[in-house]
Amino acid sequence: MSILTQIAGWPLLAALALVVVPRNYRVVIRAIAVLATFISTVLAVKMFVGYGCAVPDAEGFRFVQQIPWVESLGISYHVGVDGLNVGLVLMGAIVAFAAALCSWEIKTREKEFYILLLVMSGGILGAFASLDLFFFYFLHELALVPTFIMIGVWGRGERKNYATFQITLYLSIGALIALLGLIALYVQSGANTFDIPKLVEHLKSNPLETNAQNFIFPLLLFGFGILVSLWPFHSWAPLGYGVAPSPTAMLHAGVLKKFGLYGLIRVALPLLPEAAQTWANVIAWLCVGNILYVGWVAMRQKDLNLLIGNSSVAHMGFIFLGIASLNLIGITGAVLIMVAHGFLAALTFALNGYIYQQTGTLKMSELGGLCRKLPFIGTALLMAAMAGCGLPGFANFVGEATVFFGAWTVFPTVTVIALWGALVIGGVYMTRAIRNALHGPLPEKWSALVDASSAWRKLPYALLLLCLLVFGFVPKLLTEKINPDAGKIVTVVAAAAPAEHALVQVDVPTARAQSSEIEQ
Amino acid sequence: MKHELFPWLILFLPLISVAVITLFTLRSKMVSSLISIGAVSASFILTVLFIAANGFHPEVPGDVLNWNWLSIDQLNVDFGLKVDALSLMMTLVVTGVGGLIHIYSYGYMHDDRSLSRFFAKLSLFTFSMLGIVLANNFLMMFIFWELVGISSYLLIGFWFEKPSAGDAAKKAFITNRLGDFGFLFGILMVWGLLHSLNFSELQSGVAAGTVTLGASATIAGLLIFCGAMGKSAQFPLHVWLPDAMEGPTPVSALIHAATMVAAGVYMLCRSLFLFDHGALQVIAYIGGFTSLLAALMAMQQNDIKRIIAYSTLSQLGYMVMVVGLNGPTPAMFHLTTHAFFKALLFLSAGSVIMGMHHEQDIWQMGNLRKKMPITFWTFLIGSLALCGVPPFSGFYSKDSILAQAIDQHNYLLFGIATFVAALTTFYTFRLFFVVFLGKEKSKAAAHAHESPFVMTGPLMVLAVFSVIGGFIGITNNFESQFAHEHESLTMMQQLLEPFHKPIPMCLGLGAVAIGFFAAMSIYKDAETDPLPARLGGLSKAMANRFYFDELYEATVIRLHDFIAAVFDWIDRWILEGGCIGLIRGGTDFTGRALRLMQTGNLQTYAFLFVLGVAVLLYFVL
Amino acid sequence: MQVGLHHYLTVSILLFSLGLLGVIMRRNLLVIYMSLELMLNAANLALVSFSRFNDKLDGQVLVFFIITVAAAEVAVGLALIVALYRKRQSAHVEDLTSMKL
Amino acid sequence: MNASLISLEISVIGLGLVLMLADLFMPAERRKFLGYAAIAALGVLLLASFAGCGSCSLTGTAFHGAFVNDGLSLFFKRLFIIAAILVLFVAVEFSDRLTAISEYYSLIVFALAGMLFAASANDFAMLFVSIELITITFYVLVSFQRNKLASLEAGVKYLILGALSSAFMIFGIALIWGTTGQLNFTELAAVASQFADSKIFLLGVLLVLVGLGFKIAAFPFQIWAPDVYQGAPTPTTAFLAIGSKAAGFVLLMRFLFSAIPSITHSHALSTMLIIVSGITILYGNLCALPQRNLKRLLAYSSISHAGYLLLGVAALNANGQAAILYYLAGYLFTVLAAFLVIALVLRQLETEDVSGLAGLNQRSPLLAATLTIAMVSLAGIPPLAGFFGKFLLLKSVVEAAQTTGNPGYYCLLFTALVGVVISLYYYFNVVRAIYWSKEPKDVSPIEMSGAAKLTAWLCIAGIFALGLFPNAVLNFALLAVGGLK
Repeated sequence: MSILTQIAGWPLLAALALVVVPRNYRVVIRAIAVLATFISTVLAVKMFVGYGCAVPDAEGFRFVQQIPWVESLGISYHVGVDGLNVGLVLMGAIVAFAAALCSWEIKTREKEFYILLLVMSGGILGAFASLDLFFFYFLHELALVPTFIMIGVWGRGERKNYATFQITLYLSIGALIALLGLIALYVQSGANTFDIPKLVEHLKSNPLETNAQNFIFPLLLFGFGILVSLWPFHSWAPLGYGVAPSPTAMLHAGVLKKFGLYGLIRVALPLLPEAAQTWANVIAWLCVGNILYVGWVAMRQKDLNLLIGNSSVAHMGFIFLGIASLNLIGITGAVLIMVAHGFLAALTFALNGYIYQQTGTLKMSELGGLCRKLPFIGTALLMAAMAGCGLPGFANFVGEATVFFGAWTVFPTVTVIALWGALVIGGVYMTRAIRNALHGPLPEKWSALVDASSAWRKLPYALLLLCLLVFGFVPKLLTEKINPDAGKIVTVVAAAAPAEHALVQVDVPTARAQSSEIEQ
Repeated sequence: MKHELFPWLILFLPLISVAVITLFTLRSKMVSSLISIGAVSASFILTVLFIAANGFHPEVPGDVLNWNWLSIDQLNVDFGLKVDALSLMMTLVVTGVGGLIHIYSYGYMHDDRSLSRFFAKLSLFTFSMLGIVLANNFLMMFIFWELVGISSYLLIGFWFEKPSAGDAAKKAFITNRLGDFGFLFGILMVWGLLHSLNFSELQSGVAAGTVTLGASATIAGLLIFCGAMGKSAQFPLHVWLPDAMEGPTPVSALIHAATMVAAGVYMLCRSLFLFDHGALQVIAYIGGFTSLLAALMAMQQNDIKRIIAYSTLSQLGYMVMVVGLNGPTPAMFHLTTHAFFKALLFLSAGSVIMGMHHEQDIWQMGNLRKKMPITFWTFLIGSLALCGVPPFSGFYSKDSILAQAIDQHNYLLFGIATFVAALTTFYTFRLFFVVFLGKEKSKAAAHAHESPFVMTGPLMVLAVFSVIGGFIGITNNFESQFAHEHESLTMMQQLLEPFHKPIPMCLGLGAVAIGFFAAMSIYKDAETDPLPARLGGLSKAMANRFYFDELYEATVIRLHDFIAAVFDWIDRWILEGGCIGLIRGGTDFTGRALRLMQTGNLQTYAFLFVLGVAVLLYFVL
Repeated sequence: MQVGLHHYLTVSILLFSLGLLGVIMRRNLLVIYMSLELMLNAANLALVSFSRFNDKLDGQVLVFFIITVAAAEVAVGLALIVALYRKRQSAHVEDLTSMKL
Repeated sequence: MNASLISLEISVIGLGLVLMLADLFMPAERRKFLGYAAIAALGVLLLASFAGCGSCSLTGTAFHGAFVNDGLSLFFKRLFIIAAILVLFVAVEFSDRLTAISEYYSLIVFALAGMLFAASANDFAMLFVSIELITITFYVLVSFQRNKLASLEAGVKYLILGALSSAFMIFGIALIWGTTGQLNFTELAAVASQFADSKIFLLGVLLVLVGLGFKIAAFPFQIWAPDVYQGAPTPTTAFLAIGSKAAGFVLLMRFLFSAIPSITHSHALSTMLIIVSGITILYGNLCALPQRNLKRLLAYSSISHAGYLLLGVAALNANGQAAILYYLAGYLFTVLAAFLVIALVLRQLETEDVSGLAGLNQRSPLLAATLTIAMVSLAGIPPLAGFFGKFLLLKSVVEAAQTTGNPGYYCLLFTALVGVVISLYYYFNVVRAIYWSKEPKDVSPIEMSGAAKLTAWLCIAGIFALGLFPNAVLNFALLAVGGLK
């Protein structure tokens, strides 16, 4: 059994186990959840470290496991990692662990909460590991639904129901559109398989006809885009994260959200290379919306969580920019940010959760001077904010800088705008947040706050910070893994340059023929 | 090359001390401060040893000082150190002056409750500054550039409970970010055109003419200069520096006088080969204008630290100007001497503030000569050096700048520079007379006391260097860096160097004399400032920094906030309220409307049924 | 004149529409039910005439099926309506609106 | 002719008669056991059909091709028998609210017989008779609670509208026969193409479709469903929701794909199917949104599911037909799970309002879990049966869209997606009512008989099995639709 199956399996197993644990055994429930996520974290680290030594299979995937599931449709349980998702799996496992640790803030209906949390973790880890379109989607959906329930039930504030409504609406629509795109892709390819490597191979030899690509790509782009809060479909994100319980926000903003981007890189680019080139401009200009527009919106926020939520939407813009640049540097940078932002978002929402749990509010007008009473949390939040506005030393900077270098050669204008968004606007709202929440005089009513005292409480924050710093100082850990596989995708995309239309046209009839064969 | 690992140690010792302090010794002030001071002094000693062993131009073998940090096809970034005369001299300044300031601040801050935090941040700053100095490529430099920015942010906001401190920190950070935007933009441009970030490669490439920036050279140069604008607080990004005085005085001395603000000048010298004539012209004029502007502003300030801060601004203007006049040597020369005497001035001011129990208004002081003799003398030396009175160090560096202006036949800038020299003397001695001479203007002044040795010690050391800095061969080293063939001067030659070009010297000295006598005539035992009465509106404008902050407040910040408000409105009402609300309401409404079909009346049902059949038939047939 | 298939069909369609009108118009359940029977018989008429003119007997066979089924249906239906009448003391459709929306 | 082909039907009818007779000798308090007896008998038949002994598994035609035994009929017969078994379980739980319970059982069995015939119908006469057999028994089943006005009202509404629809259908049959002279589907298929442009023939086809549309409660013939579902006794509703709907679908598929395939693939008819399915989906989901009455909610949701199933019909390809079969299989367990819970929970309290579920998770975790899983599966969320079924349906439509390039299919797809999103709300409202509603009045635990527990577990198992291990059933379904065009 592949180590990946175990990484995704342990949380799901634990979720099953929790079903039978009586609800008043609080400690046991908590212990099981933490233990399961911890195991998968350890395994993920082991996997990440052993990545170099593991032998890749023919398509360059490692730790592969494949079990046929539905032969008639060509669906099989197929997991494996290459450079693109190895970092994501690691990140996901660590964030899941941190989220489980942070869940002590949940006081009501713990049993249900931990079950949902574990299902979510297992689902998303599986989704990132899986190399079969069906399971890719299936497991993501499995992780998505708990999010709605968690926000709907354990959410905070009076806008809870509205936020739940909106996030459910957006994400379900996005997921379903993406599903449509995936099915269309499957049907069009005529390979009668959901297996991504097989599809890539098949479509290399006989690519889809142009207009089919241009029809399917937007489905994937906007389907996945909605999941990643691509402008202008972003308004669910800040709202949802504003009311979500922090473990949920950590897992969703940190890990689950990356699914759409990963899907674009893993599925849309290599399978629809021609359309990718056609749509790159659109993506590039939409991401301006994320970076500038949402950045400005973030400047207006009065609530710490909303501000962080908006900023995390803005960060998605850089990833989209990297993807749009369609070159090795850009895509590598995009993957780097995906990993880095995972840690960052999880960290910030965890810290917000702590502050909220202490003060009962995140209105910046009511906070202030927290650094004095909460030195550890305050410092961590300050570092997180700095990482958020792209300070070197944290992983985000590496990713963003790489994306800038990659995009500069393709979209100079957009890159400059993105620079402005990253350096100036990001700096403005982050420093404002610090000034209002951490600096300045400490209001009387907060004199009773207590800092995260025990090492146990500090662990999740310290862990996430550590990851940010490690990948910030030694980005090679990731780039060396990402490079070759990102290179493959780039070459596939480059190969389908519009110059080679003729070749594409030739292959159309054969593709048609095969697709009509499976109709019978 | 001997001790080839020393550069790494020099760079990383401060970082290690940061780690150790934050992780382990936050509890004990004593240990933390010792660690931090030890780290920086160790770096200093190592630098000295390294230079002693290898001289100022070591042959760096292979990539012992290179570690590939990031490499994605065309993007190759090394984490590499560049050791040459320029960087080594700068390292000496940073670690040397920095070390003295570390020691000083132990005395100055020692009863602050979070002293450990202070020293951690101070060490972090030292690390970042050394990083800038030693970086061998643009991206590395940018990285440390940012780190310097953040550590100055942290140190300005050290007393973060004071709202003013928090705001000042924020302002400094954002203003610097504006500059960094241009800097990174420029870096991208250079990379896009030359496909390299490494200084040596770029320099050799440009020199050999294999690669060229071509038409966009001026733009790229100016963009890179934006970075310097931010860090070295050149007009129009100068507004943050005076506010930065909210930080503790040693910070002002170290960061906002000696080292960080000089980073811009250093960076310009480092990448001088990229700038074409047009860019240099702009740089020179901006520098000149800044020096004039700042000098004028300084004349009407009443806060002892702010006066020195403005003088820093104007001295930085000098350096930038002379870089623009294609004179890196004078620039670095002045940078070095300035580091000595400006640090000296700030520290002395700090000692005064200490003695005055944290009173900073000069019109509350007076006649401190008796109370704090050592501070008095050191401050005097600093002032003389700043004004450029022979044989103090400032005289030589400033003279070299004036000479460079003459050599370049840029008489306008020369005129400005001379005029600024006069102004400098004027406000410096205004400060001097009001603070140290005359009679006490407040109780505090009467009860002022001299500072402990841990503070006066560094003062004396710095004082010595401010005196002799001009003729101990600093120029030689920089010459060896920038000029291809040069003869190393003996100390005697250096002493007499200015006399080779009498005109700038005489004019300069004349300006100093004028400034001095004007100051004496007005401020010798003056109770209050008589100048506002004479100058009227002008002095008000000076006192209010020519309303630049208000201007920016009204334009840049308002604009951003306005756009933000608009987008927020769109987000809230159009996107959320409009679209979502519409969809939601619409769905719900249709649901309720459709239900009305189910009247419960069988007749209606039958009718609808038949209607359905009819529609179906009509549709198909 | 010669009475042809079309005449029969016209009659049957007329019957059918008549029954339909009854179902839609009349208020009394029993009458509605009778009109339904009318519609069935219209179908029967059509079948019979078809089989007569096509010289095929399956149609008439089918008619027997229909009549039988209709009989069963009537039995159940009347029982139901009677039971309802017992409960409600009325066989008017307006009184059957306890469940709606 | 091989009479043993219909041994299954014969034995089921026999079982019905036996039940009625046994009622005479069975003391009133022990009649419950008749239900278990019936269940056992049906179980045996089911096993027999799997074991392949007797007629059930051998294929062929009887009565001059009026009655056909093939993969399709076999699939549906098993489906119906399983449905009947589970419904009988529910009925047994429900028995204390019904007088003359054993007639109830036997009526269920007779309805089952009708469905079995429907599954094999290959002739208009057979089609008509089997439908009538189902419908007439259902008249009685719906109005079985004679003391309850709602039940009677529902019965009468079903009676009138049902009779109306069968009148339309029989007239349509008459027209078809009149024009083509064929009653048998296979023979009709041979000649149908000649009549493609005969208005009368098309009229006949449409009228037959009206009749079938009524059975599956497709728009615009869905109008009866909510009232009847609400008024009927819960087991009847369950059987109505799955059994009669499935019967309608098997007949529809036979009619469209083996009787008049050439007409079906004509533009007019396929477009009509697309539109009807789209509107049905939207209508069901939209009306369910504000609905609070649980049974009525399920009625609307069953309308929308009829729409989803019609996707597979509209797709006009083998995968679509297979998807219908698969979806029905999943739907069977889901619906029965839901109605089992309703029968047990809403038994004692008079209201059928959603709020009646408050605190169910304390009162009976098993029931709560069962209903939740049912709702989640109806909403089409992995890893449950509903998701895979919807996946197959959507896939088939995408294939149709790609092969025909008919833009209507894309609109249909998006309509379906919108429907799914809307449906999330009312399903999750139910789930929320179970777990997170305000503290309920009574938290007295609900006692469940072992049979009820068994049923619940069976349904859950079925839902999960179809979601996680679709292989076997899917292959069977693909095999079953092999005969259709």
